[in-house]
Amino acid sequence: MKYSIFSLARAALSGHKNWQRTWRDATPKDRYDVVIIGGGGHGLATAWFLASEYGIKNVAVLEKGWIGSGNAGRNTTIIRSNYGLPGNTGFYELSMKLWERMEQDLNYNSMVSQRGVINLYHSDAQRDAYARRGNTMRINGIDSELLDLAAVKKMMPFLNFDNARFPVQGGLLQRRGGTARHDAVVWGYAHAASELGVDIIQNCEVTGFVRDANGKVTGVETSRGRIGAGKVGMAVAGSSSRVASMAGLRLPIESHVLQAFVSEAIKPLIPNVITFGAGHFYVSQSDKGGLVFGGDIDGYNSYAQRGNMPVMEDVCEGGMALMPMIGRVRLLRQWGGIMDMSMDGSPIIDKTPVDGLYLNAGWCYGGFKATPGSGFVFAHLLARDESHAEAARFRLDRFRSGAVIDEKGQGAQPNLH
Amino acid sequence: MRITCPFCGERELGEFTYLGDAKPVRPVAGASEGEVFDYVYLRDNIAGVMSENWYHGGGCRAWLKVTRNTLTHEISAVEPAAGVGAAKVGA
Amino acid sequence: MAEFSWDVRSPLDRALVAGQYGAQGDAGVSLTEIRNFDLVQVIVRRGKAADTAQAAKARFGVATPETPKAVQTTDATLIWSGPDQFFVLSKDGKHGTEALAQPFASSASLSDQSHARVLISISGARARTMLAKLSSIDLHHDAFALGAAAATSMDHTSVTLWRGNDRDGLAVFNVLVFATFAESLWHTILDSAAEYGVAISHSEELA
Amino acid sequence: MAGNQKNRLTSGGLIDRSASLNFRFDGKSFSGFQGDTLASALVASGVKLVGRSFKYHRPRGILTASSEEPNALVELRTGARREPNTKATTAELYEGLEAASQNRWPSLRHDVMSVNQLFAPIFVAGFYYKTFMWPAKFWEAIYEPAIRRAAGLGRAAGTADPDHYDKAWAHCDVLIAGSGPAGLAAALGAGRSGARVILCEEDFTAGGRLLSDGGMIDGLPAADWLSRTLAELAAMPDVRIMTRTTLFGVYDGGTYGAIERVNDHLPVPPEHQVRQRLWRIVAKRSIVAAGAIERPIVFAGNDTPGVMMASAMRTYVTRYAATPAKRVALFTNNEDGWRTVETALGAGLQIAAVVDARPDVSPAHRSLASKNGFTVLHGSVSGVDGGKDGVRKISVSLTGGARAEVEADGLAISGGWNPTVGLTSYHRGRPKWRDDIAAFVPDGAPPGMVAAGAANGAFGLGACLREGFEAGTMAARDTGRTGNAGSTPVADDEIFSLAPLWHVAGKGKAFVDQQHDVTASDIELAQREGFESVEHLKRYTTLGMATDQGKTSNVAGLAIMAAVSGRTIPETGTTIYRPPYVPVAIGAFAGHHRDETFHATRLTPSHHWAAEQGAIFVDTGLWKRAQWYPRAGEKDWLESVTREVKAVRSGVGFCDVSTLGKIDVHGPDAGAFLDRVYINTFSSLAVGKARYGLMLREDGIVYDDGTTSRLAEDHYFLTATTAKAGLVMQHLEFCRQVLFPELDVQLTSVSDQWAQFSIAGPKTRDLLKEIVDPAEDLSNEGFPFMGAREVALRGGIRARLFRISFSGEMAFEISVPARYGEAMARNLMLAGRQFGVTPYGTEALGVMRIEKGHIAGPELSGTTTAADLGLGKMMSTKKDFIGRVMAGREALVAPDRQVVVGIKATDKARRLRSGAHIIPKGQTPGPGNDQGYITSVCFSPTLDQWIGLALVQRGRERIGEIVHAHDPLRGEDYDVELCNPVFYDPDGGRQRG
Repeated sequence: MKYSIFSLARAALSGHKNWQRTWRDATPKDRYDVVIIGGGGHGLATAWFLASEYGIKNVAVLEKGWIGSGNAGRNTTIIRSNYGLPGNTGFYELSMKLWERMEQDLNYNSMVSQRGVINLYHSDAQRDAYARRGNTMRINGIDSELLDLAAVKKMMPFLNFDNARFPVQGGLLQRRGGTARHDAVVWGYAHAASELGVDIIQNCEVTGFVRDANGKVTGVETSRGRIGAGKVGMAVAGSSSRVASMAGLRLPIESHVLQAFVSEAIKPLIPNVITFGAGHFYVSQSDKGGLVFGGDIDGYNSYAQRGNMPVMEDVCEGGMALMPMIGRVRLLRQWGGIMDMSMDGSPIIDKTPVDGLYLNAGWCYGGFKATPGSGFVFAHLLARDESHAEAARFRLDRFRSGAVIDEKGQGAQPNLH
Repeated sequence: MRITCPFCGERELGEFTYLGDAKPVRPVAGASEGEVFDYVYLRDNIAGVMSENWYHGGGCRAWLKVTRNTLTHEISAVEPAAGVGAAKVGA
Repeated sequence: MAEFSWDVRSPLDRALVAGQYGAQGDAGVSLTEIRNFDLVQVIVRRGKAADTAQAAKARFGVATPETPKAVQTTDATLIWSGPDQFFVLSKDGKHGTEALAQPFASSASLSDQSHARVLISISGARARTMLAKLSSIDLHHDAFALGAAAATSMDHTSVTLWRGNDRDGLAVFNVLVFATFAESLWHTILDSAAEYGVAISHSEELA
Repeated sequence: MAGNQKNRLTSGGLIDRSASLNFRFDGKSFSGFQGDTLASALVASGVKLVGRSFKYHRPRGILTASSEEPNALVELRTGARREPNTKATTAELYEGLEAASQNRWPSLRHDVMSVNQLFAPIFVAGFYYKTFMWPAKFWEAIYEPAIRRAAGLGRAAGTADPDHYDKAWAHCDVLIAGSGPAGLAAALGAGRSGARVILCEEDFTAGGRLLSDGGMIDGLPAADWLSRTLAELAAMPDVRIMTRTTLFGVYDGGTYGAIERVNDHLPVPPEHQVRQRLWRIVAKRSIVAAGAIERPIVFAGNDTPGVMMASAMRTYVTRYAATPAKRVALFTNNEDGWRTVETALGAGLQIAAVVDARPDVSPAHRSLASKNGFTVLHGSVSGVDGGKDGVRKISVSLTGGARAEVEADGLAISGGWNPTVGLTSYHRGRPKWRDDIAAFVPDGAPPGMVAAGAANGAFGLGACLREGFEAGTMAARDTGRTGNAGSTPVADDEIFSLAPLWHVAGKGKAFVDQQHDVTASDIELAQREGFESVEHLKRYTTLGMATDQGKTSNVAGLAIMAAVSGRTIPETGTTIYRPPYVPVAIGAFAGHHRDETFHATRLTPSHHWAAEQGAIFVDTGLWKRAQWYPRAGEKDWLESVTREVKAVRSGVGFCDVSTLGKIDVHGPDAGAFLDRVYINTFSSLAVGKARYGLMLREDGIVYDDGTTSRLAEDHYFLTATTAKAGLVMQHLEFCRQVLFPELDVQLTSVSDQWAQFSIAGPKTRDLLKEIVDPAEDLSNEGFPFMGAREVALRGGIRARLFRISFSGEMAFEISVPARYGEAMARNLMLAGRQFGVTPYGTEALGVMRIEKGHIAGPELSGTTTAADLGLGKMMSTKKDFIGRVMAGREALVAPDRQVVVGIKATDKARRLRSGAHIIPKGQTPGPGNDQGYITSVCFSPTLDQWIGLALVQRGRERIGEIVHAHDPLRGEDYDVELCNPVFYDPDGGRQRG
């Protein structure tokens, strides 16, 4: 069913009785060419690209709960491609380009809003690090601007320029960065993939892998029975270690809790996405009016999906330090998600040592922006059995070889990335 | 979260810093690259009861081995690291 | 040849203004900076707990604190500061690093901290109420009795806190804070106490 | 007196009629009394229209009398204190209060955007996902800005919050949420047992529903029992009742969050006082006695101003002596709703009719109806006539199919009660369904927490008291408090007989979530489109996501969902409950950590002296460091810094370097310990000598560097960089306590004990001779390069002297106890006057280290190896140390790594900038030839040109090569020469001389 203002107007005449399901309610078949574990943004995007780009339509996406119930439905909706290291830079730009055509690709309005992402700097050293990163972006054909204090003041007169502990000196701006409506991204991919024949199977938890005599994965055991598969792709960030352990794998990943917050809805106050360079705080305002903000991870392994007060306070302190105008705006909701924190802060998209099992994991707290790119390159890997050029460095063996992609320079300590 | 430091008593989370899984043991001198790689990079990432290294940096500066459930955040035991309390060794 | 003067300046020399601060009327909180003290960090060496205890007993006439408490003697206070370690707080070099070097030579490592900390004594009818804004630990008279000590943080700053002898029937809390953080924490204390009225002074005498 | 309180009863209520308060709403003057909320004062003044809804801009009135209010939201206060989305139902009235309605233009009565109602057929749930996609560019340009402007309810002030906030900790045995009968009984039980008790009440008066519903307890009228109980509790020293305080969250380990509205009931907080205070309460046990929330029934027109929850109507009449209507109709499905009829009759109001959805009504109610001349209709309200000015007429579908109409100016609705399950569910506990009360009750509460009273589904007054008292007593017992709790307060239990009813079919919009304009048909549409999970339902329709957090709408929404999907309500389940229980000001979470006090500030021992010299300070972590010392007539920082560098290179200067991390490493195994944490060897270092050391992380990457001196056989003095000082201490303690527990070594941070100054320049020794005791031998033989020992200074104090150099000059670092730091700076000025001594800041320090090719922060980026930094040879092959094995990995020893080199522009006049990238000369920049970047730059007065350090692929093999510096961000492109990073005195003769 094609969505448009015309179909909407027609439906209105009949009291909206004729709308179909956004995605089909599929029952599992015995076997698929590709089974994707995880009905989040990445899994659904992978399925859609398999079907639309690589012609593989006999695909199932298995979701243990409801689609988008993991980090896809629980993030701060920021999209950007402002990375500084080879491996990341090109990949996130690939993703950004896919964001820019997403609505038209999917016939679903995921509200991709390129309102600009600015990283503020507060010291010469930070400016230099941003300059290095911004130049990397430009060398890779990505938009990036280094703003001085005057330009920042003009763009965001509401920041604390008068009595700040760490005065703003300028910022690195990516105008093409912005936000997208996270749930709509999930629903859009589900809608479009389902239209192409992909089976989206909710309430279907994978409980084990089916292996042949050679150890090759040939299917999965699920709460809805055994499902055969030519290949199995994992896109279960937050649960990667748990699922991988069913195949006997230990990963360079820890699960950590990241909190996010939303305020009551208010009239437009913050036009863009802002990250504070002298504290743990970033913010944007949703189209509905809520300030969506967050900060650092809580810093300890957790699957509990809830955070603690010190980090909540730390985030709000950062917010008040940066923009004391939000003091009387009220925090409405607080939640926590499970982050797949990798040992260098960058993702892993690779074959695993287990034949037939493919891994898409380790997104840390940056997975949302990668959704289309991740789906695209993971589909490529599953379809062609080789890494896409823009994901060639996201190898699982990079930790052993030392070819890590460590943007923050924090080494093998996931809670610092 | 609150952690009961064996020396200071129950204290709030903000006084502590987390390092990670306490199970991996640093390989002895002469260990292979593979063993050290395993120690530095691979994790069980347990969903359940896990033994962890925490530092009471905002208090007595003892490293602690905390047994904690990563699903519920429930803490069932806290012990000092091996090198704490060395003054009493042999006593 | 130039004449050098080696005047000692407390880190609070500029920030502390003696007198009244905040709300008018009777001060609910009294802040006194103690400016002249010797502070030695004693860390017991491996297997030397008994030797150290013996040395301390001989020197101070009391046992070393093995739990978070402050033990007062006639001319020194021994304050627990962590496992296997304690502070010796005294005056006039009596129990300074040099004086203690010999008694603890074989059993403990000493580091002079006399200049590394600022000592603030907090009392008054609203002292506990005010401290609840800074300290996450329970300072109720039962939970933090006379002589109780804690290695803890105030406003993200590490401190050593102990309860001295009551004054005028009210609890006295002593805070040792790192010298380079002292001015910052001082202002935070003043902000927290302002609504209760603050009496500010400094003293050369250990309480 | 402004305004006419035409709907105020002449007597009764908990208001102080002697304290009249004037206020303004939408510019119009009104009055009320002390003890009113804004809502009750508006009710008393006869105001029905209070706001406009989110999407359709429908006129809305006041639905509730508490924090669950979805409709009566206002902008409270003005200017920088403007607070959007403030619930009129909880805002206490004060003299001069100003409030304005929201989300309307040009006025509340005449709102242009109410035209949206015409598009309602299109503006169904999720309509925006299906449109606004073409042309692609129109989203950011046209559609989104329009949507953003239309959404969002109230306006934030947009300027800095002028008020202050703070935070505090509290500790107790038993924490109680709510001061209704259950909460007070709990406090009695726990308090009498001897427990330390904190009771939080969000209202400004304790009592909960007792204030509205009365009753008899222990033979006393509720009001009397309340004052007796409060007096008893007040006499207990360890029981603390905190009003205006909402318990909003529960966190791990028995930590609770509460917000105290300290001064929101005043126009501005008094001097030295905060607006609000955030409490972190640590409790061993907690009792949720937060009551229940009455729920609406969904029917067409249920959002018309004048439709009000039955219990709220009782509150306005009883507590505030304010009458929301003159002729009241009641729509109920339960016995409790009838109490509103009794209350209304008691206040002299007319009852238009009671519409009861149940098949039977008790004889007592029948006789009440006949005695007071109103009819009882069996059926449901199916429509409301009315609008901005409130309800006029009510349509009723009678059981059996007939219709009836009732004329009334107010409609009370009672759909039953939902226990307040929020606090008990924040740890992912899923409430369980109870058929007898048709409601969810707490289940899976966090450890140590129980619910009691209405919050636990016990709706009778007697049951609330019993459950509360029992919970309080048990909680006290659990914490070891066993005092005599006495006996439980006693009251009768009312009958609670309910026939579940959620939604009445009918024509017109029937609202489930009134604030977000989610209708029953939106829920049906979501179901049709496959959004069957409650979480999908919530997200697709935005049900329950408004500022009221769905307190009056969630359960009705999922009941309707259950009905259309053929599931039961428990099968449908609830969404995950998330804190905070009520929205909390962001400022309160920040407390005083804002502006200059956002983070602590660390000051060096010579800070105030430097400030007197006019130093410019730079933030380095928490430190303020002197960056340079401008002098009169200097036009910019560069001129000052250049002067400072020249002064050092030609004479002598000094710089406070106390920010370095300083650690005493004591013990017989101190040397062995350092051998394991540094890549080079320290056990072999002679007493009286210093050595530069490099530390790796376990992954083989450089962690930190610094010089470490051996002051005695068993005493080393280690320095760490300013940036890493704290982390290095933590790391070393980890090594000591966890990795190498067998070593006898002790660590003490002495960073704050020592004021440390770097003294550098060819005249350093001359200066030192002035200040050091003449008996000390400072000659090159007596104190050679890398010597370290204690010396006496003139005037009797002792110092530690280290002959180390970061500048490439003849240099020493000298440490004195920190309280002499300021005197030391003065004395250095005095001693060095004849040599033109110059204090210098971090900029000059940086220039000299770059001239000398020393690495610092920009090169210690957390991605560089020792070899990358040109220090590979320091790595001992004879011992194990942290990072040794991983440092040997293939990619870390690859020949094409980026390594540190020097750079200088081929055009000597060219300024360099850090962050420019290095591209081979003659090539077009692209990802394939991006070979590195400039890490550090400075203007070198010595070379009279800009120079820098860079990390460049195979850089050391390419010394002399001309490459291209590419800086598109700043529009700069120029040629630079790769060179030896040591620009200054490469042989080191000066520092050794």
